[in-house]
Amino acid sequence: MEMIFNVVVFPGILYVLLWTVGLFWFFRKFMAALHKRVGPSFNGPAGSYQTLFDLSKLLTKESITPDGVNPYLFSLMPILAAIIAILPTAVIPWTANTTVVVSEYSLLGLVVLVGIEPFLLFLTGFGSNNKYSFLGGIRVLTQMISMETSFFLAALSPALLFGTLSLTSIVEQSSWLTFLILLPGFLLYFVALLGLLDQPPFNIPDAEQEIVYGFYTEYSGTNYFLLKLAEFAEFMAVFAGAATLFLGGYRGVFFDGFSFLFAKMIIIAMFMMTIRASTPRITMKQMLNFSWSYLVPLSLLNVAWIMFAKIFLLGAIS
Amino acid sequence: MFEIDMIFAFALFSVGLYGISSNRDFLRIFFSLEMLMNAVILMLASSAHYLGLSQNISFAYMIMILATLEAAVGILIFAAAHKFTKVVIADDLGAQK
Amino acid sequence: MLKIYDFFAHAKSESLWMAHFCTGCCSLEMAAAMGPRYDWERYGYLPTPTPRQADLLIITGLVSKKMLPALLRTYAQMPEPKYVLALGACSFDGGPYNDSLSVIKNPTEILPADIFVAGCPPRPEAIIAGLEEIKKKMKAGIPSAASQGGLWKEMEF
Amino acid sequence: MLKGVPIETFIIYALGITITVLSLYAFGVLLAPYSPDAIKNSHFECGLPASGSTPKKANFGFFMFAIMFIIADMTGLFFSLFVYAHDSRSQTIAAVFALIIALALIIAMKEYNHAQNI
Amino acid sequence: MRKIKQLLENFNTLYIEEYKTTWVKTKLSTADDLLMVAKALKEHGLRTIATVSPTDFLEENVIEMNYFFEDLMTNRNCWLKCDVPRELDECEIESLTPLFKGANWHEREAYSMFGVRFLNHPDLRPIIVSQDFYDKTPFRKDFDWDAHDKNTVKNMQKIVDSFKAEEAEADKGIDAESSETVLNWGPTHPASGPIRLKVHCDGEDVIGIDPDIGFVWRALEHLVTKKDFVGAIVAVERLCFMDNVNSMTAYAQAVEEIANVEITEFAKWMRVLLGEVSRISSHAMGMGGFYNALGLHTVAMWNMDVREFFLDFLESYSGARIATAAVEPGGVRYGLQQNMLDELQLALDKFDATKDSVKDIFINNPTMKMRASKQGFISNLDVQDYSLCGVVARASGVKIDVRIDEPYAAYAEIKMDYVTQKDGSAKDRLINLFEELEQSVDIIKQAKRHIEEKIASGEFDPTKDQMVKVPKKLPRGEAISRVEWSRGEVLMHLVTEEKGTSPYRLKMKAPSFNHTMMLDKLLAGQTLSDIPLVFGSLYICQGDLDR
Amino acid sequence: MILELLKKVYRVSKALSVKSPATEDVRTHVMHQSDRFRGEHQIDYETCIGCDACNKICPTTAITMKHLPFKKQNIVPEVNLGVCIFCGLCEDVCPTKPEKSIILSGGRYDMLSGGWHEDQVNFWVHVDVPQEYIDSRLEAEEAARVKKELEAKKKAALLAMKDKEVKAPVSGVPDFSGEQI
Amino acid sequence: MNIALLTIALVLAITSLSVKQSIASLISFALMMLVLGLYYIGLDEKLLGLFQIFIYTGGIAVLMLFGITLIGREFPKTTKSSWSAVVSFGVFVLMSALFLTNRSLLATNVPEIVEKKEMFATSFSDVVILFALIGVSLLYGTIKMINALKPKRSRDV
Ligand code: SF4
Ligand code: SF4
Ligand code: SF4
Repeated sequence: MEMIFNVVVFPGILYVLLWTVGLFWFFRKFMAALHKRVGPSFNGPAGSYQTLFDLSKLLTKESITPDGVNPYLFSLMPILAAIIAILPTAVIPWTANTTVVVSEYSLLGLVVLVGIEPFLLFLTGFGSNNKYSFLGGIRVLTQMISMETSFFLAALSPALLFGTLSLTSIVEQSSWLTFLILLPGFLLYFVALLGLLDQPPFNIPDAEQEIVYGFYTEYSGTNYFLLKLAEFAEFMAVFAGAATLFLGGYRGVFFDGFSFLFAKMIIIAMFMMTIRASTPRITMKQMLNFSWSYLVPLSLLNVAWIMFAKIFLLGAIS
Repeated sequence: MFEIDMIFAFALFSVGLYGISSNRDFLRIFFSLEMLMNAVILMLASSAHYLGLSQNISFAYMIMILATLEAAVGILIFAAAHKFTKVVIADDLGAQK
Repeated sequence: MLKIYDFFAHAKSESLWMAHFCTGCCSLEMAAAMGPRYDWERYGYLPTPTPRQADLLIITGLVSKKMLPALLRTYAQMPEPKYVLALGACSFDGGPYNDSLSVIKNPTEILPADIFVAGCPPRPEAIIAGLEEIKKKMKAGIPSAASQGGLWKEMEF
Repeated sequence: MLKGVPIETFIIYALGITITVLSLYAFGVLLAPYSPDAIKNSHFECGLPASGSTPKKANFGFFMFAIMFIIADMTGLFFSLFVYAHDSRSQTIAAVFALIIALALIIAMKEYNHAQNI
Repeated sequence: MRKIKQLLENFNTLYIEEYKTTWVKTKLSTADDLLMVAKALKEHGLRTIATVSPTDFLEENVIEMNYFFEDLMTNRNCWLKCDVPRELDECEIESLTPLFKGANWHEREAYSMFGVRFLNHPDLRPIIVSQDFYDKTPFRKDFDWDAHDKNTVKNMQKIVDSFKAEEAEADKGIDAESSETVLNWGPTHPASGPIRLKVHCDGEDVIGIDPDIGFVWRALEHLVTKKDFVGAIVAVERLCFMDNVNSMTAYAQAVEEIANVEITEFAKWMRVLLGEVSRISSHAMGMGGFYNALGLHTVAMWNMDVREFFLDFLESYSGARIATAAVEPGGVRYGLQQNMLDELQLALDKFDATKDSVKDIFINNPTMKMRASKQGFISNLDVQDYSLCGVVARASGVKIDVRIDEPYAAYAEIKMDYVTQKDGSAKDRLINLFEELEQSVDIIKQAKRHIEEKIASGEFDPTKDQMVKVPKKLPRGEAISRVEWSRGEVLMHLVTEEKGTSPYRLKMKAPSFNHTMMLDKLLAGQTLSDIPLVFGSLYICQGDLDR
Repeated sequence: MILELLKKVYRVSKALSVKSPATEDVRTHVMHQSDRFRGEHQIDYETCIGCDACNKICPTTAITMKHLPFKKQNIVPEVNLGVCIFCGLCEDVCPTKPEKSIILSGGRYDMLSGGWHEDQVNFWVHVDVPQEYIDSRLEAEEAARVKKELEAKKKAALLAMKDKEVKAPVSGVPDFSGEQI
Repeated sequence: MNIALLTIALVLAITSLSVKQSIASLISFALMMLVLGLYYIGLDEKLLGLFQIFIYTGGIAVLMLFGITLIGREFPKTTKSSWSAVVSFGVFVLMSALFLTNRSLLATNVPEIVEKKEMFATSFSDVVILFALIGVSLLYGTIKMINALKPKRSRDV
């Protein structure tokens, strides 16, 4: 019974759908405000039905399967991508006692599930018989191999500090001191997150101005809806991961609860949007250079820092 | 069941063996190699589980990581060969000199 | 069941995404309509990069002979249901280029538009009014004009 | 502390998600109109007649990064094993390990950029 | 100037005369000398060829070729003419492309419009015209386009077929086993607008680019000959709507020169004012376009916000936001009222309010610098060879600006200086764009002050002074007129017939044409990501590219 | 670099405090109003003198002249809004004073129609000349004609008186029915 | 359960070696690894299972994708030696027979299962330095090969 509730309502499908609608709306509204515009405003209160309409329209629009595509890859991958993007909700501790799968290795699970996603997107690009999609797919792959390592290493830093791979106990053990120790890790995580989620300045795979829409180019209707759903679900997984790993998850100031986690996620989203509004895209080569010359070595150094901090700072205290 | 595990491991091993001996293109040779490694890992894991040999798990980790490195080196060689000679078949490599 | 269907029909009419396709100088005013002062996103319009995700094709003015195949193909590659909005004198009767060598004099005869907005270029207000008119048409359940006829069905492109 | 909660929960959850997503997909496809034709089904090529050949191969100028990825990824896996290290000796080893790899990457990138500029 | 004259005297010419302040006008008696004259001119420093413009004279049965040589450094120009026979198979002339790289596309244009064949041209394919006009001569006076237009469907079929054939050709040229491919960048593309770049690329690397233009070819040069001298402004202003006032000014000046009319001082100042307002609206869009190409829409939005206020002024003045049609031969069309100047002041205030933050965030943007400061280098020599102008030329440190070199309207009385950068990279072009924006605002302030003062002192009557009558029928004559358009120099060459009520031939040399020619050179060897960047930084508008 | 970036981010986020200029619903309001705005034409059939100047200058073929059954100003312009580019040249050239008889300024801005090419019937500025006006004009013309005839007669009589010669009366009444309508 | 998972893995392994399309082959390979990982998780060796998934579906599959982008969508045709199937099947039979006959040599009493997570860190930590040296030398080799790996083009750029 609880399982059904979990699947259908709380961290499951309904919640993800609501989150997609809400975050999409929030993104548009916030972006519009940064553009000195208003954003959707005439459908429902402050235009909040707008994205609901958008997504339901996408759901029920014709989905074209072009000739010459690999039919299995083309139609299966969006579904698979959506499923796999939703799965990380299982391992994240939403509140003190709402975690679907309480596991000792939930951090690894999160990273694995987030890391498989670009692989599927590459296959969507490879499957569509289209030059832009093909190039977009290859860009996804290249970006993923550059960004995922630093994402993984940065995500490991709290685990190394607390000596556990379980998200729940990471949340429980976090404090202000550890937040300070983990601050460089958080910054690295944030940058890697931008790369992993194809956000500016790393929105290279779906660069509209270069390769039309990357791997999304051929997708329409229901398939596109699923890809969008996957994208936003991945946002959620990664944001929630950031909030859980570094910012203390559901733990709040006076009392604990889901609202704190949510607020933290929204704050990260706002940061992301502001960067989006102020930074142009960089090129593939610059991204690779940045990632491998700075980001990965820095996250390795960060690991060393965590180790030493664990030995000298925390060891001294306890 | 330990026996079943072991037999499956042997089966995987022989599939890998078949792959190595019958295929001539790089990619499937890599696949087969990985299968060979996996057969060993499977043996180690099941022996650790059923026979209580817990240090076998650590050997499994090492094998895994070695397998990865081996794949990296292999792909590197493959890429270099491909660039120079445009071949994808292992046997042709010697013939193309 | 009917309610659900109505909801989706309503959703379709309320969220018109347009294919990013510029054929003539009317697109300047279309850009202004996207801009901060007019901000058509308030009404739910959004440009999309590929026709595959679009519901609406905007013929932004002039269609030259060389552009016509691209226009028709872009229209044909959009998923159902799809609508067409024509802007500017050019897209109706050639406008200022009526006696020029190289433009299609009456693109709406080839690809009938659901709504035509006059002007050269039409004001952003007028563009938005035209889009609202298309919404009304969709809500009334009127099928799109281009699916009813037009020369484009007989042409090869 | 936590006892390992069975993998079965996860599998059931995954199955549930799969079923719901599939039903969503089925719902969407059933409600959507469907009218393919030759032009609609030819692939998108910026509005021009589709040419036949999508490249079958990709030129990957980035092999080095694949190797780097593997090495860095393995490093990460080692660290996830070091999570359970409690004595300061192995922790120090981990730190030194991280430093070596970081240094190697930095030098590698230097060399790479140098080679690119030639 | 004297030297050029001396030099030309060595050749067989019909006449040599001075024209305006900076031009030497001459006509060769035979076309055979052309190559030698051009060589001599080039040695003499006139490295740039602005355009090649044939004029078709039916009665004399010749096609007169006009070459406009320029020396960007010392500002001496030469207008060279020669005749070629009109018969299609004899209509050939020596190509100047081996000497002047910038003549390449201009000669191709002349070939496709008039059927003039250029000998030794490296790549003489039709350009601009749609495929149904291949091997035809649409701009000749005796071209029967009614007959051509009758079978539209057949013509369309031709176009489609040729597109398909082109794709097949492109596929054939490429090794199927390699990863090379030909990408279409445009026309249905979020960043391109109506242009197509055939990008031959290998994965991410660009091997070569072949721009395919003509998607908004409206045959404007042909169109004006069907309208009368006043009605032609609607065609001329549609050269590109981003900045329409200045192109009308160029045309109006040419007509006034032939009609021998001097316009009022007030109209001159109004032309300056309107021209700069329209330049600002164009530059604001150009900056937005540059950043749009980098995937950042904020700048476009913020600039659009400011631009609306300037458009408000244009609307109050002329009654339309964009298609102002405000400049007519003989002056400007409308009188001025005080509330319009107030609106202009509002716009200027708005600009000053946002200027700092735009400069801080987007001009000094580290990410942008990282990308753009190493891309799209145009050297000083390139500018001369390819006849680049405007922002692109000035960003490479070449000091050209028609407003200063050959002042028209009231620019002689305005204090201004060249705005230049040093390196000529994409970043420099952006910075130059922004600084020119500031310069335009400065000019507007000067002009506004001047006009207000003169109105106050009663020298200008803003309700009556705006127009001088220009006769409906003009005498036979020809004139060239240059203005500094928002994208660079526009050169209009107007020919009229005796008692003509409409232009006989109007050649418009627009800057984007030359800038697009550069694309292959700038982008070969770069990556796909640089295409939108370089394209955006060259500030190309397809309107004046295709005409 | 990162610090610089953060500064930029901060400055961009200042835009959040700026009020958007899109304050009004453009479905019901016009954002900027100008007296000279060139919109839909208004044609004053009473003052138009039928000089055909607007038709001649129009750079497109937007204007066609409608024929009226009068003798003098027998044509009046009608505009095809689908083709018109609102350049305002017709207004400029119109010679009537003080009010031009074809006016664009301050016209409607949102002119829509169905996109079918055949729909352009709805897309004209028609000049509906009311029957009474036609009648009154015809009457006035008739009266003028009669008056003129009378005057002519008088003149003729006077002349006849002067020259003492008897002239034949002016030839018959002009037939209006032959005129195109 | 065990048998089912392992059978699936085996079938996938055979598929990956027998299909023609390279991408399908890779996918079945990755799926096989996934199934094996799940099997390890089922065996209560969770960390090993996650490692398996991580390394093989995350690392090696991506590495192989690079290879696939090189060789194209289909494997080149090769001649297959017929005897290898027989030989490998013989090996399988031999090994299983040897194992089944000698399994009494192995301890049959199942001891208490203890997962010693920290064992690797405490007892094998020195090995990682070795690994680091291998990795560094690999990187060095790669760098030396960069120039050789530069693609050749039809037109020199
Ligand atoms: S109607 Fe006017 S603004 Fe629109 S494309 Fe035609 S000329 Fe340009
Ligand atoms: S406004 Fe211009 S186009 Fe319209 S009717 Fe008048 S002259 Fe013709
Ligand atoms: S120009 Fe004026 S008076 Fe003459 S026909 Fe036109 S509207 Fe009538």
